[in-house]
Amino acid sequence: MQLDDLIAIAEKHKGSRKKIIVRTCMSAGCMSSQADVIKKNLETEARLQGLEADVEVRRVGCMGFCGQGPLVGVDQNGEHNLWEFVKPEDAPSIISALKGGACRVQRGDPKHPFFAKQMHIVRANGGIVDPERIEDYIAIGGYLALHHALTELQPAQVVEEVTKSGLRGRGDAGFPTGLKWGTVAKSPGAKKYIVCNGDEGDPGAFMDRSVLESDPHIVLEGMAIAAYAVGADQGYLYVRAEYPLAISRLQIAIKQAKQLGLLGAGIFESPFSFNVDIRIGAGAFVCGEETALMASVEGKRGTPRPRPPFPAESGLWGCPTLINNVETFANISAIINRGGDWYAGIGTEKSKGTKVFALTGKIKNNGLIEVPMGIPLRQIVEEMGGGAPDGRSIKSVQTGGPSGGCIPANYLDTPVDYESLTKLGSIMGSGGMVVMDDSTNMVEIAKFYMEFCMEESCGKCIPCRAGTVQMFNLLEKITRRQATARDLAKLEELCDMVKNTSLCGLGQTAPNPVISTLKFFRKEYEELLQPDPFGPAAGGAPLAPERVTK
Amino acid sequence: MKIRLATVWLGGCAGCHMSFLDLDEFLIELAEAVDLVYSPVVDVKDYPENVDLCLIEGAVCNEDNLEILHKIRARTKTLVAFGDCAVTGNVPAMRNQFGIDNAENVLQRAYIESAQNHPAVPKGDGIVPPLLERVRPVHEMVYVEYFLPGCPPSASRIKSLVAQLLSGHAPKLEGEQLKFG
Amino acid sequence: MLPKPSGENGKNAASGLPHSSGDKRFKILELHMKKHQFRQDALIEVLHKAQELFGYLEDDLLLFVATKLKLPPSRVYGVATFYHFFQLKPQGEHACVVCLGTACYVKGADKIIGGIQEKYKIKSGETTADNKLSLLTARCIGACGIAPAVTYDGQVAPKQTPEAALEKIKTWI
Amino acid sequence: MAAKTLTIDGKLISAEEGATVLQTATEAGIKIPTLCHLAGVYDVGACRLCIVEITGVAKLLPACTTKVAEGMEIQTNSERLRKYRRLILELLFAERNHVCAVCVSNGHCELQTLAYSQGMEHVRYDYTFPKWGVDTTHRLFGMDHNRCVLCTRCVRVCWHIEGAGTKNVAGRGGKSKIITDLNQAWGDSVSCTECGKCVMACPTGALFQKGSTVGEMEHDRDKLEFITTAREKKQWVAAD
Repeated sequence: MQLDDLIAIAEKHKGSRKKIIVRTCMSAGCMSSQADVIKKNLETEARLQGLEADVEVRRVGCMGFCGQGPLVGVDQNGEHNLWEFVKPEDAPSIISALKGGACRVQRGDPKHPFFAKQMHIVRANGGIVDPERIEDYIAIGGYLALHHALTELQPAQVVEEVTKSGLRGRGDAGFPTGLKWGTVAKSPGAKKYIVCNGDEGDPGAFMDRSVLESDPHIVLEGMAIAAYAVGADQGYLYVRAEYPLAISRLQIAIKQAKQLGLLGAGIFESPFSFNVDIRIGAGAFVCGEETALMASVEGKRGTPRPRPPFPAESGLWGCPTLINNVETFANISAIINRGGDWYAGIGTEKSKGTKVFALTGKIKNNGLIEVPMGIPLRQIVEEMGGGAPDGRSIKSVQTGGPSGGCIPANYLDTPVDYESLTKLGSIMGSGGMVVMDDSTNMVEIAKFYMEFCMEESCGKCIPCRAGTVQMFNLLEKITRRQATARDLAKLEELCDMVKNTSLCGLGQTAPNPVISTLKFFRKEYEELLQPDPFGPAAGGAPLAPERVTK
Repeated sequence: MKIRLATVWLGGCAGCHMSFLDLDEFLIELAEAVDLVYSPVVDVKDYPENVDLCLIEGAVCNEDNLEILHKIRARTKTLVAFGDCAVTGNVPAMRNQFGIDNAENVLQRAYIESAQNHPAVPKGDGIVPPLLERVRPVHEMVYVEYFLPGCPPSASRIKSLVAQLLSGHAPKLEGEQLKFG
Repeated sequence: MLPKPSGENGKNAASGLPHSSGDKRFKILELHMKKHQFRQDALIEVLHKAQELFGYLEDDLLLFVATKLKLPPSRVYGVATFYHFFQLKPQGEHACVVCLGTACYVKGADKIIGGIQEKYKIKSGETTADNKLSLLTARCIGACGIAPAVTYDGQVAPKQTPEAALEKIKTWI
Repeated sequence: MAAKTLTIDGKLISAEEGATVLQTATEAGIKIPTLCHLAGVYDVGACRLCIVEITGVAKLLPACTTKVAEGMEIQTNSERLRKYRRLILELLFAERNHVCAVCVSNGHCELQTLAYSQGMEHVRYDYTFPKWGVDTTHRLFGMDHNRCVLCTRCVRVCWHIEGAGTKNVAGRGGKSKIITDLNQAWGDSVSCTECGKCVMACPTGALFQKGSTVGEMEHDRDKLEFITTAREKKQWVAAD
């Protein structure tokens, strides 16, 4: 494979395109509503209506507007139509509308703020390319970035470009990606590894699933560029077992990339070799923590270990290892193609680029969005999301999953960037954004997250293992209206201890939902507290000295 | 005016009270400083009002225990959990494992499974007070000011704690003074 | 009572012979291990395959894997019980998995579970006495856009209600 | 080896490069509480009792796995650390059923000693009173899960000194449990060599020699360190 071959594939593929493209979303959400049947019916109908020569019914990944799914997009004469809530029996109507007729299906509005306010880098190809055909990806310029890196840039220049972009880890902590790459690149060692963290465990988050299902090659290309930059030749893509569709599409993508020589030995006829193996998680949230994930890749119990040493120095099998998450890798090809400076021009001073969010919960427009960093939260939930349904009002927005916090409605003008969210006691996290309306009981929400952390604690360190149990029990006591002010004090004391002493990020952040709801919704806790008839007596201990005779 | 002292015996083996009696000559000093207003060793039927200090031996096992404990808390300034059963639940709390939150299993175990003759759960008022679902240490039921663990706490440790309290200081158990089991 | 690892099956596995039961699935599992070059770090992959083939991971099966990958049985057991995806007990004929991710939770997934628990008298993680239905929960299946989601025998269904779930389960029983 | 100069609790100390904070403090006569640490096996930093404050580092770090660096300023016994340690111990006591009065290790128990050292005279968190069993199927030894603190010292000596791999942790979170082989009765284990190292390693009365009664079980830790040192330095290996 050389550049000419890549271009030839792209040209040939473009040349064979039909006039009208009917895109059927076949991501997990729409698939649950028979998107596969819809696609088959559309194909049959195109044939029956004699449009076979002009219409390509294409399987595509997530279009984002999951709450309105199943979705079908139509590209015809440079115009784009979107059909919502499509049923299998709607196929004849959609196909006949291609000939100018009316369509009985609900028409989506591509100019709706839900779409208009988005900016696509990571999801640039989602809903456009067929995730199971590498040619589709190549036709829109895929793997050119890898070629450019391999043939025209030194590894250090690749790191430099990523550093310049200001990209920060999209998984959790927001660590500068370029800095991490540079550390791995400089770490001595003949063998190095790349790990892509696709263990998207936050409840209420499905950004990575969507990227992997919709555009697997953008992740593989990002990983390959990273491998070149740091000097690795083996990669592992760790995906949750709960995402079977993502796994099967990745398997297809890896196979196709290998067949074309875009993965494997001597990529683009350079000395650079890179292989990727998939590792399937097995239901352990803690494996999103990088040292736990590495233990799991090694086939062990996914328990974290203290850092330092950091994976960049001593990771998989003791070798320097670069771990980034799916979304981080998905940004790389764009950065290489368009330059770090271009990327750094998007977003805020400290938070560059875009971020994908899963906007869910009590909100009119559910789905996946990609927005520039720094966009006010209000624009996301009110303009794009359309606010709370059923005439209710928004009470709080939860970001960062079980590690994050609940941002109250009066802070909706906060810009969405790493620092601002942290300042509010929440975190950017991987991108889950769950909207709660005024009917939500915040103590119950805190308890929900604490139960999650308790069940997902690996059990290695005591503060997290035993502390989450006690915090959950105290929250139970509070919600059952059996707790006193002394119990609440104990809860707060435990939050502080578990946060500061736990071994890994899971434990260190497990108290966050309690801390943040206590900060903004303390009244809801206090309303549940009971008087303390058996508390300390007035004038109690120690015995008052004036009563002492001796 | 003397300190009004009480001692009570909830679910425990009376070993802590035996240890208390081992205070020997300190008991005489103590008698000068306190009025013993309620105790298993004095004949007072009802727990009096306005008690200054109460040493509570034993865990909270049944409704009778809980009833008097609530009364004690309401009528006493300073409570001391006296001995491991009061502080941790100790041996009495081991019955919790026969059936967590299920006192029936305990009665089965005690009066049926372990019985050699005439297995039957005793019935009738006041014979077996209704058991609590779980045995609990005292401080899980009412607020407790001070703790003196030990099974039993030795006389010297009891003396140290009581002496500190009588001199108006918050007792502090350090080194040898602090011991479980 | 758990079987001893010194049992007949264990010995056969150790000697490199196929599993004594003659069950072809052991052969398939062994081929899968071979594909991974019997690498110890492939343990989780191998357990996935074993569960896919046998439905759950019984002791005999775990022991077979341990011997073939040359791992101490305690290691295999430790890994199999760490990850919630692995089942060590047989499941019912049908599985109803209610997603308990945040989005599903705020949209009433707890009420779906409550409805099923009440009707069939089983708690989450349990199977009905007639072995027809297992009720399970998942920690977010990533279908938040269509919350609340329930997976019926592997098929994800969107925007569920307690009534819809009971209706679906009725067709199984 | 290059020497590093640092201060621990204000005391100026010189340490070898590569040494841990715990080693360095111990050598300087500064006692840091530990539980999962055991001389002779690698450290896991799990119990969090040995956490220390290091100036300029936001997070508290475990002394057992943190390496010394030039100019480090370490606090091992601040009020905050003492409070956290006491809380951790309270959590441990509330987690399982630790009944000192009837325990074989009463008086020789590291957990008990730690509680005394941190002034824990009662546990403020509600006891959970879980139901755990006792395995007395082994000919020589017993395992009482009620007294287990999941420090994994037994697992580590079994894997890394004895090399048998008999013991491991199964399950996760609060449901974690030390198992033998495939979670079978210890007496049925074929991999157990009956070496007794796990019993020597146990900080509490969870692992004990059969026949010991209350307060009789004393664990001999020195032997473990003795064996590993001998192995590492190959002291008794014949030349040929």
